[in-house]
Amino acid sequence: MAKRQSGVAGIWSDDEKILEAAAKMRDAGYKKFDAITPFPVHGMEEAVGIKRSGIPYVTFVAGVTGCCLGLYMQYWMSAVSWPINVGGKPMFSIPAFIPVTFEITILFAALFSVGAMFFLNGLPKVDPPIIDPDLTSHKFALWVPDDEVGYSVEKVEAFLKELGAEEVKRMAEY
Amino acid sequence: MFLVQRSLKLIPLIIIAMLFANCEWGSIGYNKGYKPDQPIPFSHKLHAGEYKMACVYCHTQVEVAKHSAVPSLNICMNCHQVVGIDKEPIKKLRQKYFDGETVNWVKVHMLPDHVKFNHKRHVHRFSTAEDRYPACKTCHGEIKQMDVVEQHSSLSMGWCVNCHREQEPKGPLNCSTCHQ
Amino acid sequence: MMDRNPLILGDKTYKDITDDICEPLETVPGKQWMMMFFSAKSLLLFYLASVATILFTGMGLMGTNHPVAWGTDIVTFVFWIGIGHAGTLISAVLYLFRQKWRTSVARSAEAMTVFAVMTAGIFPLIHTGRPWLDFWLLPYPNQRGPLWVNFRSPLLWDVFAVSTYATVSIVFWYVGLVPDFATVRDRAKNKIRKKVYGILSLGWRGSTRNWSHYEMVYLLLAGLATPLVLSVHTIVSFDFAVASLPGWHTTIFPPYFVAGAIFSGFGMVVTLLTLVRIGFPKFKDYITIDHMEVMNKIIMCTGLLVGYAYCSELFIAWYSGVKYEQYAFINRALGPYWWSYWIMFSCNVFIPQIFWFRAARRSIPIMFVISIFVNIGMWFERFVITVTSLHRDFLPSNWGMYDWSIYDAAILFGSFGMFLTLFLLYLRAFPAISIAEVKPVLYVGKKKGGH
Amino acid sequence: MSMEKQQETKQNSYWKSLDEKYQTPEFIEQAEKEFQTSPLKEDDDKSGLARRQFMKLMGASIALSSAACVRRPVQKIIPYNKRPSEVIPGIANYYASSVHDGREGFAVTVKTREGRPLFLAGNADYPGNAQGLSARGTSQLLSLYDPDRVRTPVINTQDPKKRGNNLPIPRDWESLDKKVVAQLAKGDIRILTGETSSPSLKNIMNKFSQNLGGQVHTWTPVNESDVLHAAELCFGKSAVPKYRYDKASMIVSIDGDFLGTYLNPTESSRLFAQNRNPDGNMSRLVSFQSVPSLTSFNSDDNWGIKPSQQLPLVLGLIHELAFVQKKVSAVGSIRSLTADYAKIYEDIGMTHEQFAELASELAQHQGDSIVIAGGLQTKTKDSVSLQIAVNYLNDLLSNNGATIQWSHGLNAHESMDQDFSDLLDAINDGKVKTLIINEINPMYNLPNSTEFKAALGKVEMVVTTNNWMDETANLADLVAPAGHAMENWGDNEFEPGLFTVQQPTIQPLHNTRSFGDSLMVWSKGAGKAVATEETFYDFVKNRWTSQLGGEKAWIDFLQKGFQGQTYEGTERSAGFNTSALNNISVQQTASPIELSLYTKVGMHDGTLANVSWMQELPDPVSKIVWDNYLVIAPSLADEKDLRDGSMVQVKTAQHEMTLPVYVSPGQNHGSVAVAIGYGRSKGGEILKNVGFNVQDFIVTDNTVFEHAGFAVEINKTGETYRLAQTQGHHNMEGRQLAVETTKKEYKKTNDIGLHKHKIFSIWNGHKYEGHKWGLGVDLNACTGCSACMVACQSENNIPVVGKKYVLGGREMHWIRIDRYYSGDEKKSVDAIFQPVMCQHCENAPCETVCPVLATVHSDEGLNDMVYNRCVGTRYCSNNCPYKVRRFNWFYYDGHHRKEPMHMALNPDVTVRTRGVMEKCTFCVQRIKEGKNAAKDQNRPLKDGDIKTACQSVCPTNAIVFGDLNDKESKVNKWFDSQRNYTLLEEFNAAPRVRYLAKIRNTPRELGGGHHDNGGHDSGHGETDHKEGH
Repeated sequence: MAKRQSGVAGIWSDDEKILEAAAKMRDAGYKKFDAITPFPVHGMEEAVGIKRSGIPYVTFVAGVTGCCLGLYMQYWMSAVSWPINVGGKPMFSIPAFIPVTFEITILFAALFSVGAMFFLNGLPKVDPPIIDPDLTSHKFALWVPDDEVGYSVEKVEAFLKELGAEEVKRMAEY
Repeated sequence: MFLVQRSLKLIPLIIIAMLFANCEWGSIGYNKGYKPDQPIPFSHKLHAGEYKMACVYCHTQVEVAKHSAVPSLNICMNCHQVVGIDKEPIKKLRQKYFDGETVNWVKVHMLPDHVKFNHKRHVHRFSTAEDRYPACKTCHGEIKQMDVVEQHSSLSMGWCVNCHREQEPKGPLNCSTCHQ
Repeated sequence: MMDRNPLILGDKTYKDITDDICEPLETVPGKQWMMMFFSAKSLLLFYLASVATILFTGMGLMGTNHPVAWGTDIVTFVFWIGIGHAGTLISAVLYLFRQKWRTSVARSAEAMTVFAVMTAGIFPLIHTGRPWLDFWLLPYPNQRGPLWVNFRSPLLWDVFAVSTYATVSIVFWYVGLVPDFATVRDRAKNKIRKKVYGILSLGWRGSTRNWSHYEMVYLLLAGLATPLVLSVHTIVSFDFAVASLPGWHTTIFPPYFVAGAIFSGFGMVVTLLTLVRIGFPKFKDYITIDHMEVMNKIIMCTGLLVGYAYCSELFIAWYSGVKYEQYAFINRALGPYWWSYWIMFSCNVFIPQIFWFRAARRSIPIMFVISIFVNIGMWFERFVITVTSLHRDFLPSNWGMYDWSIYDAAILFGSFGMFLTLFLLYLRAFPAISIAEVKPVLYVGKKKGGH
Repeated sequence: MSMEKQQETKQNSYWKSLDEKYQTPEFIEQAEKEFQTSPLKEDDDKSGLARRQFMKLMGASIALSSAACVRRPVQKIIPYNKRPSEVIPGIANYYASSVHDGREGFAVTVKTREGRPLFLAGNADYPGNAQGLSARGTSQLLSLYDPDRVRTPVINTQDPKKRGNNLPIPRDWESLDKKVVAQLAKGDIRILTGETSSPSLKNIMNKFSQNLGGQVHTWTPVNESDVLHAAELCFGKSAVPKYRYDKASMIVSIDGDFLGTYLNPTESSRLFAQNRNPDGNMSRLVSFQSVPSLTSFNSDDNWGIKPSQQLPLVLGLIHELAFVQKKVSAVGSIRSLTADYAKIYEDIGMTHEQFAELASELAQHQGDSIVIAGGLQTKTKDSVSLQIAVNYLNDLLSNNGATIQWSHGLNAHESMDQDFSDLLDAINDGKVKTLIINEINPMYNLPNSTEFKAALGKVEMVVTTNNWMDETANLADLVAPAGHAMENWGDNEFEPGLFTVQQPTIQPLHNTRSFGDSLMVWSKGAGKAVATEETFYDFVKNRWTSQLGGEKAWIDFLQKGFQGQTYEGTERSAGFNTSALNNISVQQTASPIELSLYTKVGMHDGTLANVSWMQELPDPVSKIVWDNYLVIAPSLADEKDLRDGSMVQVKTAQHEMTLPVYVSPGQNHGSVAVAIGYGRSKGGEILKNVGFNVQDFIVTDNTVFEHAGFAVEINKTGETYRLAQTQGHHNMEGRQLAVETTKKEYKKTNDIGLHKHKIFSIWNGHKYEGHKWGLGVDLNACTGCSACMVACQSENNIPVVGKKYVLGGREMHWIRIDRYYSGDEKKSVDAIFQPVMCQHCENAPCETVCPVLATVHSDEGLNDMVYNRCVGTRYCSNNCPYKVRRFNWFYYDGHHRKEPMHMALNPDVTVRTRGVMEKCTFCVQRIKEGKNAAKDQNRPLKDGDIKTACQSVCPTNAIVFGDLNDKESKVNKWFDSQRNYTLLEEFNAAPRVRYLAKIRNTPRELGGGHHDNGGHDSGHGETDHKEGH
């Protein structure tokens, strides 16, 4: 999703209407189109036809890795690298090592999840072109890229207007 | 453009990698290789190397005390009453001696004050009474080949500790072994 | 109950929301804000000067001494860390519980968290005798053997917990801000502004695919932040609970500290939001009296929880049969520091009970005053725990008093300078209410209610 | 600086040659730089501002050093020109010598490193003090290095009409000698000297006064005039006896604080402890005190009395013994006198049974009991009568000659108030042209009413040998500083026939000359030489060489440090002259409240007031530092509504002043007391503005200057004053801390009634295979004398923080002596002392919580504290149940060590910078030294090879250190003793320090027992001074 494409966008100013429009668009066989909304519109994922995000798997793996690494780090530092008698406690004092293990688990899980989100969303982007500045405020758009199934500028324009778009824009690059 | 963005994320990684690769850990911030000029160009190479003088001839107390101690001037004068008295540096030395002054040598091996190193123990461990040089060499390097003394080892704590860990017979690893 | 009252007042459109929330960012600050900012900044400078004096002269300027080796620094550290908890709690826990009213207050609460944790984080650093060596607490490879750190020490747990918490809070907060930055970017008239917010927004676009991953991560972060926030104050409480001092060594500390943290955090949120409502009248439509009332209910409830903890401590001390423990608690209530104990008790347990009355819950002046009391009370709670336990422990020969000095006062009050400066700057630079999160709840409790 | 020349002139002695190289300050400095760099280097710039600059730079240098391979600043190594053969840098030399602490003489061993004395401990072979050394004795070291000492001879320019407004001008010895010699020709010379026990110096002084026409007056402010007068009357011979507490089974002390301040407390403590074995012979000590003291606190039973009751009490006892119980036969003539006091016990709150019991106990122990009275507290109008009565009572009990050696008494107790009065009369009669004052400070020690200042104005020339520009030196025309005893040659005879040598352990730091040398030079200059020798050293040496028979014997004397023996036989009874009884008269009338002056263990008469160790030594009785105060009874405090620190107006017939109050249990309701030695005005930086000058209460009209029993009026002023107390709470709160039981109970049950706890661990713990160090403290032997605290301070470079910071709770002592009271404070309390140092717990709570591993365990079980790793979180201190850790709140040593005080620093112990924690290390430097010595000699370590600093000066052997893995070690035996217990055992920190419980030899039940396990609540909350702020 990183590469920039040309395409056509239709703009609505009501979230319910665009939701209907998106559903219709999908029914019409469009696959690669996307909706641009200022806030996550409830039901839009189904309407556009997007599968559930896979980030939880990243989170899980990162968490488990963090947990193991954290515990191993403490074990290695306290009992292998330089074992020191601290307060008459065993070198590998498991109960005392739990909090740090836990924190490292959370840290890994959180950072890798966000990292994965950034990666999957192609963030950060530098100066991306925008269809309409109001799309982050109160307008909604459906975006049909040029590699859409059976893409043709005119056809898509017409279809968008048919769906009730208040404005239809051709974008050389988005 | 996109590649630039990705590579930006690598910068911290690169910095960390550089930290590890650039300087060997034992020497960052330490004086390894420190080789200052001394007020009198005393050559260990000449005295200990060519003339084969025993280390303890001058560093008399290294076997008995924790300090090795730079020899007092009267030890120099044992020989330099007669030897080499026409040479400039030795003239300077003799002048100092007869004036009751002393020589301000530049300290090469500087341990912080909170480190209590005991020469006696190490000398006895690593050498025999016949030849103390093996012990000296362990830390000070090939002194017999140095015209100007330089710091051979990093003298970092890790350097001390690793020897205590690995070198047989093993040394104690208590904190109070060195810090008291 | 929340369904009956609209979450956002007035007849707003999406555009109105955007305009309202972005207004403080796009207008010249008024006199009031400027005055507040400059007083906060002066306080901050005073704080920095005090800290610098202590750093250059020695910890001895503070009041800590032989029996009481921890004082204002640690007390204030725990205080600020506690404050920080409400933010994560509102944004994460309430998110998980699908509490829609959180959307209006979450952003400011999170900002408060971040700033409070930043303010707090300074205290353990400057409280050490040699702050320039604090980096020794990190297990980094070194030339000393290498010599690592002691993972058995609660202070080291603190290092990990607080830094993880700060990191995750900032990330969480920032992730929430990204779409709003995009909004501000797109509204920007000014090129520099566009650039700055453009960078901050990371090029956010708002496509459904983006939103899909975004919402998933937000949910995951909320899920991770919830145990984290509980663990952080648990670990902070371990500083005390794991130590062996009578009055510290108790198992109730983790839940007790977490409850106290939520309590004090909500107190601070109420304080700040009443001020925000005054400073930005338009926000009254978003941060409604209903929002405030809900938070007041939480304050009252957690106040009771804290009260329960106090009583339970007393009971267990008596029940334990350990005379050191018993003495520690008798000493808290009746010893030389009785006043601090009773300030704590009345501010935290008795005073919030006023919120049983609906009128009080919905009165801005009353809740403002009470929230201040709650903050005072919670500072004293930490004072009671730290100082009164330390000042009389096992051997009576060591008993002594805390030697409060003007430097203690200076850095205690100065730290508010830091916090408020950051918070005031935030109000002007960041959207103080989550634009993207408020919009979906626009019609909650309203006739049009399409969701 | 020509070394050769100096060597030529100084080549006169074996010992002096040691210090050849330390002629010049430069050399001292150079040696310092080479071997002990830190405190000096960092102190380059003395100002506080520069110090802060240093911290900034240090911060910067850390940043730099981690950035790249940055060079450190260049350091220099400065070797000797010619190394003296005895000095091996890094190896300590020990010399036998002797010091006098102003109260008591000691044979000592002085540890020197690179030619500077570092540590003093008693000479263990010496039969007097043995290894014991008082706190004041140890702190002679710091007084040697006192930066405020007079560094050159001084000529005061003064207007004769306006004495006091003078300007000291440093001069050389020649010009001073010229002036003195010119003056001496005029005759009429008087020497006023303090107590001296040096036979050689006495010889010189006497010859000097004979040759030049003069007289020697001996006077010290705290003297035994009363005892001497009484002895003259009773036995026909003026003497101060030596009490043999080791031979006594029953001791009654009437204000005779022999364990703290009276006569020879260190030796007395040693002898006393010898006969206090709970498992064998154990003496019994009953104390009657008008001021609580170490003796009263160590007693088995004690009663507070008023000064006016001292004599009546003795008379009452005589009456009870001789005329009621008829156990002894007294001369009948005395009955009329004693009968008046037959009921004295009522006045002091005793029942007749108790009083009769006491008398019969004494009667049972005829020949092995001691009744002792003395000290400033007994110097009432009746002091001589009291001594006569006590002598008589001892005579009736056949103690004279048995437990009280009159013919083999104590030397250096010859000074008499009468002698001083004679001098004063002579001056006032214009008979004195030259007055030489040798190391005493009468201007401070005498009340204004004596008008000593006016008298000085009548003397043509006043020369003093004082080492400080003190009150007296400021009024003298010439100051000829005699230097410190550790710089000068000399000899001492502290007991008849028992000689000690005083050999210098350092060349004079300043341009000073010993008094003996000065007298020799002056007499020679006047053409009437007192000796043929060139120097006083030669004189001493020749004297001893001829006496001992040869050079070799002299060297042996130097090595051994002493000659002769103490008297161990039984004297013939001294023969009490009953006509002395006619001198007994009771003139002291009882007043509602009576004031006494007394001396404190640390401060004594004020001579060591400029020694910060002494100022910061918590008074063993009150635990107050840097102050004196009016000691009052709790009941009096209630009556007058006073608390610790309340200011009161104190008014006697003689003098009136305001003083702060300290409420002390064990004090009689009608008795108040204040310590002398404080409120000095001149003579150093430290002593300024410390405490209150109470010398003006002294009445000097009598033969024996009156110090006690003044009728006094006390009125609250309403102001308060902050007294710095190192211990804030004095009640054990029912906890099992300092454990004690009675001998009766102990004998019966054979244990100490300890409440034991079941202790278990979930794992096996670490093993300690090699050495396993442990330390035992015998509470039964500990008298609380506090010598260990100062020894520790000296050994471990412990800084002094000053009153302000003690008030803030920041004192630094690594070993402290906790003092708890039990019993009803309104009546009489039992006190118990408990030295607490780091307990070196095997399950050390401090270690677990340190995030940076700055305190961890060694494989010998030591709790190592690594100063350089410490970042100063202070968590360890919080988690230490014994609170033995101390924190460097500031860079104390940077502030306080003025030149040459830094020379007192022990180079084996790191000087701590600010921001780090410190604590007792079990003297790890000594452990390592001991192990090294054994290794060098290829032998296993023996028990007793290693002594900690505290142990090495303890007069009563209350501390023992050793290897717990050595089955035969003394410490192991202590750990197996029935009396052993662990402090806070239930806490299961598993300390390596164990205590042996105190056994009190008393028939009664103890007031507040540990064994009743709670309940005992005799609150002493009112005196929580430290907490009051």
